[in-house]
Amino acid sequence: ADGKGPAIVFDIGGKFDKSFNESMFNGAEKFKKESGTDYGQFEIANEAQREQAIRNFADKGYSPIIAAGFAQADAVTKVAKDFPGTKFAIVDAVVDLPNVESIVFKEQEGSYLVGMMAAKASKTGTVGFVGGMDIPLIRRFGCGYVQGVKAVNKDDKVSQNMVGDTGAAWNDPVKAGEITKGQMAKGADVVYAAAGGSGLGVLQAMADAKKLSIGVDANQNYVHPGSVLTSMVKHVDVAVYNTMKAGDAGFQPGVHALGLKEGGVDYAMDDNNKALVSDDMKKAVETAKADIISGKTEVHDYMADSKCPVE
Amino acid sequence: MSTRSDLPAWVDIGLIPALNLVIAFIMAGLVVLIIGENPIKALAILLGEPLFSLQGWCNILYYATNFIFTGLCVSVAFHAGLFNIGGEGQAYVAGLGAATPGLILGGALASILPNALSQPITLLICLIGSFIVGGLWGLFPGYLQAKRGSHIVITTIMLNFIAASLMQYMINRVYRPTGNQAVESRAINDAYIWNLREIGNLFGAKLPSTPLTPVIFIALLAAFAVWYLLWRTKLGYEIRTVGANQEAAIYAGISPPRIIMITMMISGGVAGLLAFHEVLGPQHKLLLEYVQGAGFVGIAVALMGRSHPVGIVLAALLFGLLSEGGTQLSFEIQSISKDLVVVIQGLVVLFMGALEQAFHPLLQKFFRQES
Amino acid sequence: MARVAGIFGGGVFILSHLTALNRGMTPAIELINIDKRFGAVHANNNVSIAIAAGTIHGIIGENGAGKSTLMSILFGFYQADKGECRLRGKPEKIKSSTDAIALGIGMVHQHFMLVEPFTVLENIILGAEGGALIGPALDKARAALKHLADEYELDVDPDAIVGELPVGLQQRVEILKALYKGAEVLILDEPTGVLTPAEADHLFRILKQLRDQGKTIILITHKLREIMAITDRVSVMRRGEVVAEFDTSKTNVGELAEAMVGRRVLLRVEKTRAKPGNVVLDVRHLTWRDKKNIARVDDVSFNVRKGEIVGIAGVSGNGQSELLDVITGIAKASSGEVIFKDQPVGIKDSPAELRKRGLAHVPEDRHHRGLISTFTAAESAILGYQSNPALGKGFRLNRDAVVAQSLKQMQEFDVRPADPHLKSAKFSGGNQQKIILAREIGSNPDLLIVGQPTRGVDIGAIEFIHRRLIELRDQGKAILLVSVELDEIRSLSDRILVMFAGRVMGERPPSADERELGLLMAGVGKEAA
Amino acid sequence: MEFALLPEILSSTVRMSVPLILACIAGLWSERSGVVDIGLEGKMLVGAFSAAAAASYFHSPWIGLLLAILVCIMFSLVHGYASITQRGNQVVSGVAINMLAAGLTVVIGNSWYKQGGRTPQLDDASRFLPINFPGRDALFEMDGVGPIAKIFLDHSVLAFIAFALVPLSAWALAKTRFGLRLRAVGENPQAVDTAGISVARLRYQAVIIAGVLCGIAGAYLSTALQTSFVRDMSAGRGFLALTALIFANWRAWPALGACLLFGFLQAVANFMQGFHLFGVEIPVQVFNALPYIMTIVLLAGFIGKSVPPKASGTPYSKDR
Ligand SMILES: Nc1ncnc2c1ncn2[C@@H]1O[C@H](COP(=O)(O)OP(=O)(O)OP(=O)(O)O)[C@@H](O)[C@H]1O
Ligand SMILES: Nc1ncnc2c1ncn2[C@@H]1O[C@H](COP(=O)(O)OP(=O)(O)OP(=O)(O)O)[C@@H](O)[C@H]1O
Ligand SMILES: [Mg+2]
Ligand SMILES: [Mg+2]
Repeated sequence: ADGKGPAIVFDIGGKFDKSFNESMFNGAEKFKKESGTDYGQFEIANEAQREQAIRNFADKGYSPIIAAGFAQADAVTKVAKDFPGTKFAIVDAVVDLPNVESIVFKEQEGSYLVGMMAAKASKTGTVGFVGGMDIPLIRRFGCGYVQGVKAVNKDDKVSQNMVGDTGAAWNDPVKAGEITKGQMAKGADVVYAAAGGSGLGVLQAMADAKKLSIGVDANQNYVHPGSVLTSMVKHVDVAVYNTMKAGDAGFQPGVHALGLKEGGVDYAMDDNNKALVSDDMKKAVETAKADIISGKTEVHDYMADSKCPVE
Repeated sequence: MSTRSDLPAWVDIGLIPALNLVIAFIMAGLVVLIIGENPIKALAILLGEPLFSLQGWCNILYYATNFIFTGLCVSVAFHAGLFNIGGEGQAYVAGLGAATPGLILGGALASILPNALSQPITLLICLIGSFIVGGLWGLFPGYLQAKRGSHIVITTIMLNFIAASLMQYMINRVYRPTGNQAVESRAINDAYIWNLREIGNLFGAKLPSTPLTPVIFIALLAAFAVWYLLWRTKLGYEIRTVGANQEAAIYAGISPPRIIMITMMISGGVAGLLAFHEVLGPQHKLLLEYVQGAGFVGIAVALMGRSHPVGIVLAALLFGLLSEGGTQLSFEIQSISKDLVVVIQGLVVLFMGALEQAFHPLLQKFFRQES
Repeated sequence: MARVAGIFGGGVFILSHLTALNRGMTPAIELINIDKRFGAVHANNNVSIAIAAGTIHGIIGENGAGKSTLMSILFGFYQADKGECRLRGKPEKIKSSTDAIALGIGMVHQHFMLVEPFTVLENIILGAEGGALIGPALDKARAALKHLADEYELDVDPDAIVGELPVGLQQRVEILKALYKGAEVLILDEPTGVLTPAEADHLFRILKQLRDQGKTIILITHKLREIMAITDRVSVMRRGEVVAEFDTSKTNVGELAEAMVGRRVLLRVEKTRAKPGNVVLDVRHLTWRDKKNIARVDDVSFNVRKGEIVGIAGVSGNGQSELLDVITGIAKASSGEVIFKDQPVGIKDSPAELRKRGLAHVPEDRHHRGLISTFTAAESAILGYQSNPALGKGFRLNRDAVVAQSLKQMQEFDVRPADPHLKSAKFSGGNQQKIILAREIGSNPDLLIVGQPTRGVDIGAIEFIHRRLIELRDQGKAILLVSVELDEIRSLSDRILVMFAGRVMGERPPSADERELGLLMAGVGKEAA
Repeated sequence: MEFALLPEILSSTVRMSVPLILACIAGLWSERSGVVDIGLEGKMLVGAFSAAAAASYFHSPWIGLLLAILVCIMFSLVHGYASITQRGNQVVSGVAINMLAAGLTVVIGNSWYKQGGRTPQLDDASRFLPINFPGRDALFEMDGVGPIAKIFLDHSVLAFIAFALVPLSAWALAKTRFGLRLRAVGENPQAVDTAGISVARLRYQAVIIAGVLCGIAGAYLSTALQTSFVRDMSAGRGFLALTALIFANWRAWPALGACLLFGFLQAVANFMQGFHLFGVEIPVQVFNALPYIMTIVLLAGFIGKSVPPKASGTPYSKDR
């Protein structure tokens, strides 16, 4: 690598999805601001573009190259093999190569916490979950969430839906909004959106109905203050920042799994949702968080066996 | 489509496309200006970046491979008087024909034959598979047009959507291994088309990394085959006759329904070769949306290339250049996205296709005076 | 006079009074030095014509003479490049059909201008709705229709869907449309082309009645008999010009025909007596029904032998085209059979198959069937014979062989220019026809079927074509000739069949009396057959 | 099907149908005049973008709507110029408009807002909310009547406009002078011309109407159904509307039926994931593909028949 600096390839949904991609973008921007170094960036428009984008950066001499999202795993594998001298990082997937850093998150842990909050906040005993694309990763969110709900109240019901089967599912707020209305019709009064850009449709629908929603990835509490109960933040921004800052020199290949303990995931509290979260709720969540960190409570990972112990 | 014959050939196939292209560029330049960027700089990147590097050229040829297939698809149908806007769907569904033999047969053959033999055989079967499946997806609207009188423009639009649903289902539920994050088949390792770099590695040459594969030669061969078919065979004569005048065709003992179905089969089949290229080449697996709108670009390519294989190859190179340049542009200028190329493509279709007659009166006047 | 009418306010009474008064004296319409080009075609070349009020004025001329164009200019549908229109002496700018309609001009077009899915009433009010809503206009039109029906025998169901009406009634709707809009001048473009004789007679009665009511009628037709029967005066057009004008009472058919074609009409073809041999084509009880299940070819039987020309005469549209389609395999017979060279022509036998068996076909419609205007002459010259092994082995089409064959044919038939690479459209009509004949005769057929061989072809080419047909006959080939030109039929044929309304009315020798053939063509004299 | 969901599915059906109805009626006007319009999708897309952009800038959904209509009329005029004045191929022109729309909305959106083609989120004052009529809440709370009233009444003004347009269009086509002429020009433009009516003028009027309706459809997507524009927001609805038009045999009332049916299928697809019929799971793709499959079956003449206006797709010219 001839030192062109780091680069990042965003996935479908785009860097302003107010969610996963945007969070990564924020991390990169923070790096840029602090270091004064610019970085390469590209937004994927369709499924088939990924490899080309990553390859392009590798060719131009960028390193490390950060790929946003599991969907880029294959592309990273291929390009990383062709460019053994270049460093790569991938978020949300594991690529087992000596020049690749795999950053994964224990989303089930964060989702567990917001599931507890949903159950506590729900008056109807039914809460909802709207996933983006139907993939194991999103099911991991859903499974952690359900576990959290059931931990509070075994009899609570969780209504679960996915927006779609293709990349378009990350960017279809209209459909997500309709699905959310369907869940409300089934009684859900708190809905957790793990759907990238589509999630905005969920938050909007809940806000319009004067009910509660839960954001994802980035802190989305500000999107509809007073209606977003909390957000399951996934500190991809921190991960991106760290990787960029470490640069080629401090690059650490291998798998880095970030959970509550590592500060990789969390639930978000700020002025926007202060009024929505009761002390009791807060206390319960904090206790659970401590238990998970200490290992006392173990949250099942859907991706470990493609199963969820609770529905 | 129809071309008036009262202009010199070089005007019709050279000047008019060039003029239209210039207008399309000027309009696109306006768009760049509106969004506050320098159109000259944008143009320099759009054309300069790809044209002045070996890798740029390789990528142009990679895109052109796909566009040749879809451009030929549209133009073969044009010659029979059919407007096939279903190339997108035909190329998409053909992925089933490309991937399935590779996934199933490839391994089986590899276990009984040496790799040097099993790979080419599997690839050949995949090639035929993608042609046939694409062809069948084209044959269906052809049949509906020929035998039931359903307008092919409408049915091919519908079949594009049906193809999308079908492929979503198939890739998700049939081809995707359980537990796989990405919605795609497993990698097809037993039938893999090497790209230029990998081939170069064999000979110790260090070539730029590019998705370009030898399938470009198949595309050129297809262009030649289409030319040969249309102008050097009896079937081609019959296809053109049906396209020019169905009543005369019937008089001549040619069955338009039969020709329409054969033509649509060929048209869809050629589009299907795109699947062979993408699925077994650059993508290396069956995944969603690998056609990337090339089916629609094919319309622009066919219009620009005046439905002649030579024109189509040239137009495909041009659109390859635009695609590669567009990607580079979005890398270089953050506020310009790759979609600018879609705008240019749309403008080309508008000016080359719908407004193709706009310059005719003017040019006619000019060339009448001259002669 | 026109100014007087203007001063008096143009009241209906005064106007009709004046027109009645001036019948045959003051022109209702004058077209002066009208010039119109369509691209290279000079459709009207400095045409001047005057039409007296309250008369029926005929315009005749061959296809493409410019009759329809001239009338469309009067009706404002086209704009003349040069020239002037005067109505009742007053120059008028007729910029659109609206202007023409407002000036009291109505036109019944050669191809009806009807909206088929609409009802009669809707068609009638189109363009004369009188307000934003159509309800009142429909009511008004219904009343007016009743009135017109009573007055002129123009009955038609106001609520019928026009597309479902027979052509005779559709034409009536066209006339009603014009009258409803207050036409004082009524132009009819070949109104009888689509009518049965009875319907034509009815139409003429109506026209005479309209004339007697003071309306001016312009009648375009090819049929000299109609001109003689109903017009007061007649103009003859040829190649975009008015070449002659006559008072109908002071002329005759022969004079008109000569003026129309520009030469003595009856052609004499030198030929010896036919020596007929075996039957090549045997048609037995052939019937073909159209989509509406009407028998367009109705129980037709005849045969054609080697070495003879059998001519089928008849007014166009009496089933000749359909008959040819069935015999050549383009259409499938509903019943009956066709036996070609002792073998029945089956459902499976496509035109291509029949061609291989030795049946050649010069189609009636040169432009739509005979050749392909965008193809080169060489390509057009193999139409129908593209799978001939001589043109290339297997699936291949050998370009050089195609061009060579075409060149040979062109030279043999004196096609000018003899350039196989020239686009078919660039040849003149006569030369196009020669290309087709060369192709079909060149295939050395046992039976040649020829439809309208000389339509729109110049006199030199006509003679050439006729000679070739006789030559072919003398080589012992069978020829079936269809033509609407009775003279052509009479001079070429060895036997003449007359078709009327899908039936063969009878067979006559070529020496038969013209009157007798004319009667058969009009559907009279079945018994005599 | 869970019975409790029915009211919400029906309500969703209405919401999903609205853009289809608007685009479908747009297509109806255009195609009835003889101008084939496969650019409905693209126009809806630019409409959605313009509405969202203008609404967020001016903080008024009405200005958004107005701008959407204006921009769509501009695109209609491009289509009209190509297909009426230049007598170009109408299908090609439609394809071009769809490509232009897909590209332009993202290029411009990206550069203005730098949000990946997304426009800023609209606040409540800048978008069309369900109409708040007096006694609304009380009505919706009522037992029995409430849920049913909600299906029909809990919608924005644009939805009511869409539904009102159906009888209006049917009436205008059947009973007015303009409608009569328009229908005539789609069947036989020569007849219209010889009746002294300008064919081009009528057709331009028709495509402008189509533009207006596409503009409303687009505005509905981005300022009523959602609160921002996202790339490819029309998501094939223009083509679905076209399909509905064909399915309805180019008539207004059946078009309403077709749009409601297709809207219902979308609603069901959204609500009934993992829908089971006789123990077999029906994939959601079946619902997505169903409208197209049904229309192809209809087009093939296996059930009923669909016959377009006779002159549709052919440019009119006096010269032969
Ligand atoms: N709209 C047009 N565009 C181009 N050429 C035309 C047009 N209308 C007529 N012509 C040409 O002008 C000439 C005169 O045509 P016109 O229709 O006036 O003849 P006509 O005397 O009515 O013939 P017919 O007896 O066949 O009706 C022909 O050569 C015809 O091909
Ligand atoms: N559209 C055209 N483009 C170019 N050349 C043409 C075109 N139409 C006719 N010509 C040429 O002009 C010449 C005259 O054509 P035209 O049809 O007027 O001949 P013509 O005198 O009517 O002959 P014929 O009696 O054989 O029909 C022909 O030699 C032909 O090659
Ligand atoms: Mg005429
Ligand atoms: Mg001529």
